[in-house]
Amino acid sequence: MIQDYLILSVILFCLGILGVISRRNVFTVFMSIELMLNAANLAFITFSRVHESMDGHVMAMMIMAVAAAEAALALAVVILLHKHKGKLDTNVFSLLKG
Amino acid sequence: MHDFLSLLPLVIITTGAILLMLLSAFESTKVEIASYISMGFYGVAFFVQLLIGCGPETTIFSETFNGMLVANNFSMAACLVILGCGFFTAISSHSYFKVNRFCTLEYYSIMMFSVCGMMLLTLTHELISAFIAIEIMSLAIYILVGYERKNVKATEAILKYLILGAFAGAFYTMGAALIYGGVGSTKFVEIAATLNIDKTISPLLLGGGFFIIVALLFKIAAFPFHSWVIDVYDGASAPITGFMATALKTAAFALFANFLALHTTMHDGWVTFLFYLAVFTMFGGNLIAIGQDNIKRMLAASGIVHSGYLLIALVAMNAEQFSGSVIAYYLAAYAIGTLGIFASLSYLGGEGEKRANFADFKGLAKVHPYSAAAITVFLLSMAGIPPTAGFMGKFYVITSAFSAGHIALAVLGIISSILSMWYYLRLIVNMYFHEATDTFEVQGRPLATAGTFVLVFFVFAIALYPVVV
Amino acid sequence: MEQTANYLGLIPLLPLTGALVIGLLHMLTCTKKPLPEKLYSVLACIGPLLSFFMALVVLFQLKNMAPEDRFLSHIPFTWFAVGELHVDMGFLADPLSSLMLVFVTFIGSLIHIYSIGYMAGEENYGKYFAYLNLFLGAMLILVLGNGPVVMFVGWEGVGLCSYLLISFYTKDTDNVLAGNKAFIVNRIGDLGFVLGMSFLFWAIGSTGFDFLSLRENAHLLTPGIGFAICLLLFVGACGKSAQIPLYVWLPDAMAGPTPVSALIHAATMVTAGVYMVARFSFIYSHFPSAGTIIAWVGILTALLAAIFGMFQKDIKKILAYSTVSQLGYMFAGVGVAAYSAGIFHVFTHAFFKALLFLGAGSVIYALHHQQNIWKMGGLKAKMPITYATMLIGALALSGCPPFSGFFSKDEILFMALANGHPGIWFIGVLVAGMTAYYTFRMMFLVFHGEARDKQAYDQAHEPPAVMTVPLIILAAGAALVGVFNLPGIFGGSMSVSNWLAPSLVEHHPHVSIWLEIMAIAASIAAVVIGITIAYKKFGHGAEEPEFTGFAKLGYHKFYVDEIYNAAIIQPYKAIGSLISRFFEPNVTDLHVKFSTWLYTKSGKAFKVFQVGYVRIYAIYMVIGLSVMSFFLSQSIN
Amino acid sequence: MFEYALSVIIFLPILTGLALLLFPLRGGVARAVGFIVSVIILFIGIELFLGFNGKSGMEYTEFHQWIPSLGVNYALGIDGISLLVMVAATFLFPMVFSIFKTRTKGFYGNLLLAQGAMLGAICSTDLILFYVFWEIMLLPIFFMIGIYGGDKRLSATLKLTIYTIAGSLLMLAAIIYVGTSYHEQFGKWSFNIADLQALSLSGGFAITAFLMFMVAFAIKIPLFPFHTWLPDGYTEAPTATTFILSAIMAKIGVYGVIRFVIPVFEVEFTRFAILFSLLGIAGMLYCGLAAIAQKDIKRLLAFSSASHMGIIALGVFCMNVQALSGCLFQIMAHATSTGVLFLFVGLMEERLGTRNIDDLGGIAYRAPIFATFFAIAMLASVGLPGTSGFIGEFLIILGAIKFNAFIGFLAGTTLIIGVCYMLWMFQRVFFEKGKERTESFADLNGMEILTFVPVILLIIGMGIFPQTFLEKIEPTAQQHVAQLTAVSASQIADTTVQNPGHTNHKN
Repeated sequence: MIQDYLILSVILFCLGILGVISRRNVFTVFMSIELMLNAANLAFITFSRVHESMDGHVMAMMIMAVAAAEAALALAVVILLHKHKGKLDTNVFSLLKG
Repeated sequence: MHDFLSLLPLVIITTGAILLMLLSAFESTKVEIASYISMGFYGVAFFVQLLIGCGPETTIFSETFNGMLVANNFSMAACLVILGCGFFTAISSHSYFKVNRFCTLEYYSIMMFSVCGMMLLTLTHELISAFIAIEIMSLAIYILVGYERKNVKATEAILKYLILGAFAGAFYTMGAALIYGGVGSTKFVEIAATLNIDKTISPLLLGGGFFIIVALLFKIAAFPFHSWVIDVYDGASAPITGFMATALKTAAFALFANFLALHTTMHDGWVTFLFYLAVFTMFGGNLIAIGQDNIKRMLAASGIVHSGYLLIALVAMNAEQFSGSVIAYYLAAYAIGTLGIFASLSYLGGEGEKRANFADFKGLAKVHPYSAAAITVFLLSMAGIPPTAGFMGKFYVITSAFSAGHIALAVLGIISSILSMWYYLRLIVNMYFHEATDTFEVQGRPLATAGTFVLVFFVFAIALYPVVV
Repeated sequence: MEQTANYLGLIPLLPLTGALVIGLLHMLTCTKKPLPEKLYSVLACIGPLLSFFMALVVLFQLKNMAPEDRFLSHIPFTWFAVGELHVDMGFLADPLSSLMLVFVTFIGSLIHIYSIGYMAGEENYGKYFAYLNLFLGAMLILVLGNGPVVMFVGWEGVGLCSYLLISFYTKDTDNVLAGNKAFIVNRIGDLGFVLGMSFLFWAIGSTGFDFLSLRENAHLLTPGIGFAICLLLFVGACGKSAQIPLYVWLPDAMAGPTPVSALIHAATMVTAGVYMVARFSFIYSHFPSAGTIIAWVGILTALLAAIFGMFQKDIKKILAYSTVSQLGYMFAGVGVAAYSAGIFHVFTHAFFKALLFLGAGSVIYALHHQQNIWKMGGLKAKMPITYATMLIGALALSGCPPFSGFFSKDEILFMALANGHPGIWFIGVLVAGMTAYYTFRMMFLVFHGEARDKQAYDQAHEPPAVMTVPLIILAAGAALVGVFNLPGIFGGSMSVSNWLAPSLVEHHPHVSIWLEIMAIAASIAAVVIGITIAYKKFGHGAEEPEFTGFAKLGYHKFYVDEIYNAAIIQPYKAIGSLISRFFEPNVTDLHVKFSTWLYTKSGKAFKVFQVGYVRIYAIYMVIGLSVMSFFLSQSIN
Repeated sequence: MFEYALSVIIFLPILTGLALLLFPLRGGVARAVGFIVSVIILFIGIELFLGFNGKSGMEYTEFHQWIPSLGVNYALGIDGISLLVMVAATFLFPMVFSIFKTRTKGFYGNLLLAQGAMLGAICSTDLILFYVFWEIMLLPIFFMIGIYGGDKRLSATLKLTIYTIAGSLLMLAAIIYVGTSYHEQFGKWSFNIADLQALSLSGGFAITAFLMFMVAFAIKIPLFPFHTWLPDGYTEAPTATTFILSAIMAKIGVYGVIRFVIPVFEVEFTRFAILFSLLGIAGMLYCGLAAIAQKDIKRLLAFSSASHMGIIALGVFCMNVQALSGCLFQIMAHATSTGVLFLFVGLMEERLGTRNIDDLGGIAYRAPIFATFFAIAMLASVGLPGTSGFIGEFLIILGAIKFNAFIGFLAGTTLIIGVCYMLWMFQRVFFEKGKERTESFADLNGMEILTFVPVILLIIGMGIFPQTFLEKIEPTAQQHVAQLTAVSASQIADTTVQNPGHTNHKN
């Protein structure tokens, strides 16, 4: 039972990683990162169930809040990118290299 | 009441940040005013921190904060370094925005927010609060990196930094989750307690620690996770680059050290990893730095190398009675050098940082002999030539490595600093041994020059009177 | 045992001071109006004359002492002392050195006087006398030095002076090259000397590194090391005294002014080698095998030089080779442990060879620097004094009785025979004949027959008195000094040998009177034959022949110089340029070049990884992560 | 007043140099200041030399704590080993200031910095302090070559600097190793050489550390095959810099070996002595041969200097008191001879604008005084008796013979090799027909004569009265050798080849 939750969270996490390294659209990348964070949340909640303490939930809350803040910033960046190039493909933005 | 005192600098900075944020609502206030105010706050906080000093290790408001925050010598030293970084970054920003006019008052406020994030990071002994602190710091710095909205490079920098930073953050949270699963708490003391009971690290704890260390390695730009640092430093504006290079690294290392020091088993468990990582980081950084023509990119790469040295210090540190003095001293020495160079860059770089490459600084010594001399001192300090602070830092790190028995690591460190000699000397050669092609016009009397010379003084001061160790 | 005589140090010091004063005067004034020659002449002659008189004083003081403790020493100060090594700047006058002292100062003074006339009107007049004084000082240090190291000071000092004086006419490159050759070849010898000294010190020198203490410890020498020391020191002697294979510098040394050739390259410096071997007789007498080697080298040198001498046309070259040949005799003498005979030959040779050179000098002076004997002739009438004196010199050189050369040379040959070296004796006699031949070949071609170069002949005249008087004095010496060492067979008492006995280690073999007579007869016969052949061929004037076959070979000195040049000098230079052109940049510097290349290349290579795509950076992270986690899993189980 | 004399001679030049660099001055003023300072240093140096009695180890010692936690101290002192190096570093600088007029203030400032740092390296008895000065010493050189050097100065100065720094960083590692092992063995931190003598090191790490030390010093000396920075560096550097490089900095390399390596690493030193002495010989031969082929007179002198350094280094590795004292004496003698030759070449270059031997000739006729002085310095450098050069070389050869007959023989060949290229050069530059370039060559003027006469007198005086110098250094040399012989007695077989006669004089 517990294991299933954990396995699910691990799967989610790996999906997130795959998304980050495979997708080039900025939105998708950020969504994959959110996916990873949520996997972490899931793990927290599961473990707090294991330990019969509420700490895990609190931490999940915290993480959600932070994630929200990050998302806000991310959206601003997305707008900025669109202003500059009109595209949201990450490979377009590779002036800085070498 | 001591608890509150040791928290006071953090409080001061936070109030300053909020105050500035409020001030920026008023049209009339000038940017200069804001910079002066922030300098004032940094200065006050700095001296408060210095005055309260630190007695024994104290857990701040153990009931209220549930033992999350612990203040000790190391945290104090780190806070001092961070505040100093804030102060001098404010100064160099002041001069920088004389020529590049895209600054608003929020800039300084945001910077101060990031500083409180960092100070919190040095104090915290608990994973989730550490995460919060990291995010306070990071979000602020994301904004600062991309502050020049018109500049596509800055935008690209923030994109890269944001994606990768968030990526690393996700790892961090996962790690925290696993450790929570393993221990049932995220407080360092609890973790230490469990480690005391069963001497081996349980798989959950291992994986969790692994993920957290990965995230921290990303923050300090250790070898496999270093790629972002060069592009981001390049894209960000000079003062911010200096700020990131110094303050952020200090905070990250503070947390790293605290995390590893929480128990000997924890430290020993990761020593082998850190050993190889240190070697790879040093040499990888050197090899990247060799090829660079842009000074900021070179400094970014050399920052990687210095992270390598700091990793040596982490490997060599003694988790039993952890003082962190070596790390703190090295961070301070490195910070002084780097801040100095970026301060000079901020007023020599010209509009839109048109002077960014080695070649652009040919013959600087003929036009601005004193600035050139200052830059030379900073470079020599980073290269570790006596009698500069950099040399002392390197000396302490290598000595600690030797006495911890990591002789191979120490020798490799020496070799890497031989390699690093070339790209530091390269700028000196450009400044001194060529005729001036550029006029290096500088508007007015930038405040940063004063800052630069104060830093020069510090380079020699903390070298000749090594109070920290 | 030895007494102190605190004026010994002054003897070399006087000429040295003269050199310093003259040198400074000349150095400061030569670019402006030069000072009057009178001043220089006076200053130059004071030092040598004074030291000559002091030398006489020394001689008589020694004479008044008991023979076995005839040692005067003067130690002004400790030169240097490190560990067991203790070297005094000390001077020692014993019979041997006093004898050298007397004739060196005597001939030195004469040649100074002669030079006043010979060098008149030359530019760098002052420089010449500064060098000459310097030389005399160095030579006296060499003679008086109370230990090997002090001796070495003079040894190198005279080498320096000969370099300076050979290349005196510096405007002509050949002279300078001759000077360099002399210095470098001498340095090769000096290497031998230094090594010999060092071995000697480590062997027996630690209780005192001066001749007297060494002499007491000489019996401690082990055969191997002692033999090595003997040979190494002899290498030094070869360099200084122009023996095979290092004789090549002496003929070239004739590039210097003729009085210099007379003083340095005939009378004094070149005999320093013989003197040194005699000085170390207390070692050499322990190792007769080394002595035999020396004797053979000497006699072969004598033969070779005599062969060369027979075919030269330059009057000074002829004399130079005769000098080499006579030096060969001397080494044969000291080699067969007849040290006193060798030294006595040094003594007589100094007189007649200096005389011959000075005579040749005045001939050259008269003919305006004409040195080719095939352009001379019939000068007998023009310059009778020169002729007469040179004739005496020639007779002495070719060793015909009763002139001095006869007794000394004959003593050597006889001792060779007596000590059981018939081969050396035979070659010696042969060389005696050849010597007589080439000497008189020269005499006849220069003074007899009719003039070959008319208008030079017309201008020729007897040189001024300042030059002829020394000639006459030397002639008297050359004729008479033989009587100092008359062997018993001529009613003499070997007084020089007896005089030298305290400072030498030698034993006089007793052999039958007939053997001695036979030896004398043989050498006289050789001389007579030699002179008659010369008279037959050149007595009535002869034309310059075309050298062919062996003569050509002899005239070109068996091409030894060319061989040395091809075998040593050119390779040396080649190696030098090879190193600096090829090795230095391409081989020794390779480690630097390679590392810099690798460094820059790897820098370039690493830029590639910074692709600039954020996705790729994320992939780096993941790769690093997975590698680390792999190792992590390894480390767990 | 003399208890702080060493600090004075170290920091007076450093501070003055910094002041010169910081404040805007004209070159002439800077030169005057530099001259005055260097003369003051000279007089203090003379006082120190005369006041030194050489019997009781370190003299003029100073001691202040610097980094207590690691036992790093500000410890200065002079003994017989450092005395003559100190003397060389104090005596020779005024010449540089009085001769070369055509430089900017930065040059003179750097010169003073270099002098102070060198004196610091010479006087410090604490390894870390020594290392600090050792590195500082390089910076003024780096700037002087880079700013005021010849055409190929960039590559030259970078090669020199990075090469040297690489070596000295390795030495830093070795130093720290020594310090930590002292901490392990005695439980307290110290980098003071007096304490470190008690250290007994062994094993692979000890050998590695020893080699690291040796590499650092070998690069500085320079010892074959680490000399490749030297020809370019010496040639491209401005003459004053070349002078201090060859006259003093190279010597500090040798001095470092004697002062810091021998006491700490007796065993390794004894084991490797034969190897390093062979390297010294190889360098002597190699550079001596290379010198004959040089067209540039300065480059020729550079090679000759390297060749002599080979012999001087050999003196250290022979491990007997004669060779060691000879080496210490030769340090001073070589500074006065070859170093001064560099100055003369500098004068020639200033007057004629060329260093190419083919363009020169017949200078002796134009400038007899110059020629005479040059000749005296040259003869000293080829080791003619009666000049300073002979004593040192003779003692070294003597010692080398005892150490190993074959090496002694090879060392002796320096007598020949040195003379070959020197005479070759002297002939072409001073004799033969004058070239039109040299027609206008002006002889030394009064000031220059005044400058050089003392050093010429010193050359001859050191040749005739060497005992005044030797008696001060000999006791310390004795102590050092005593340490080594204790070791080498145990393993005489693989280090020294006894010559048979040597055993005799014992009985």
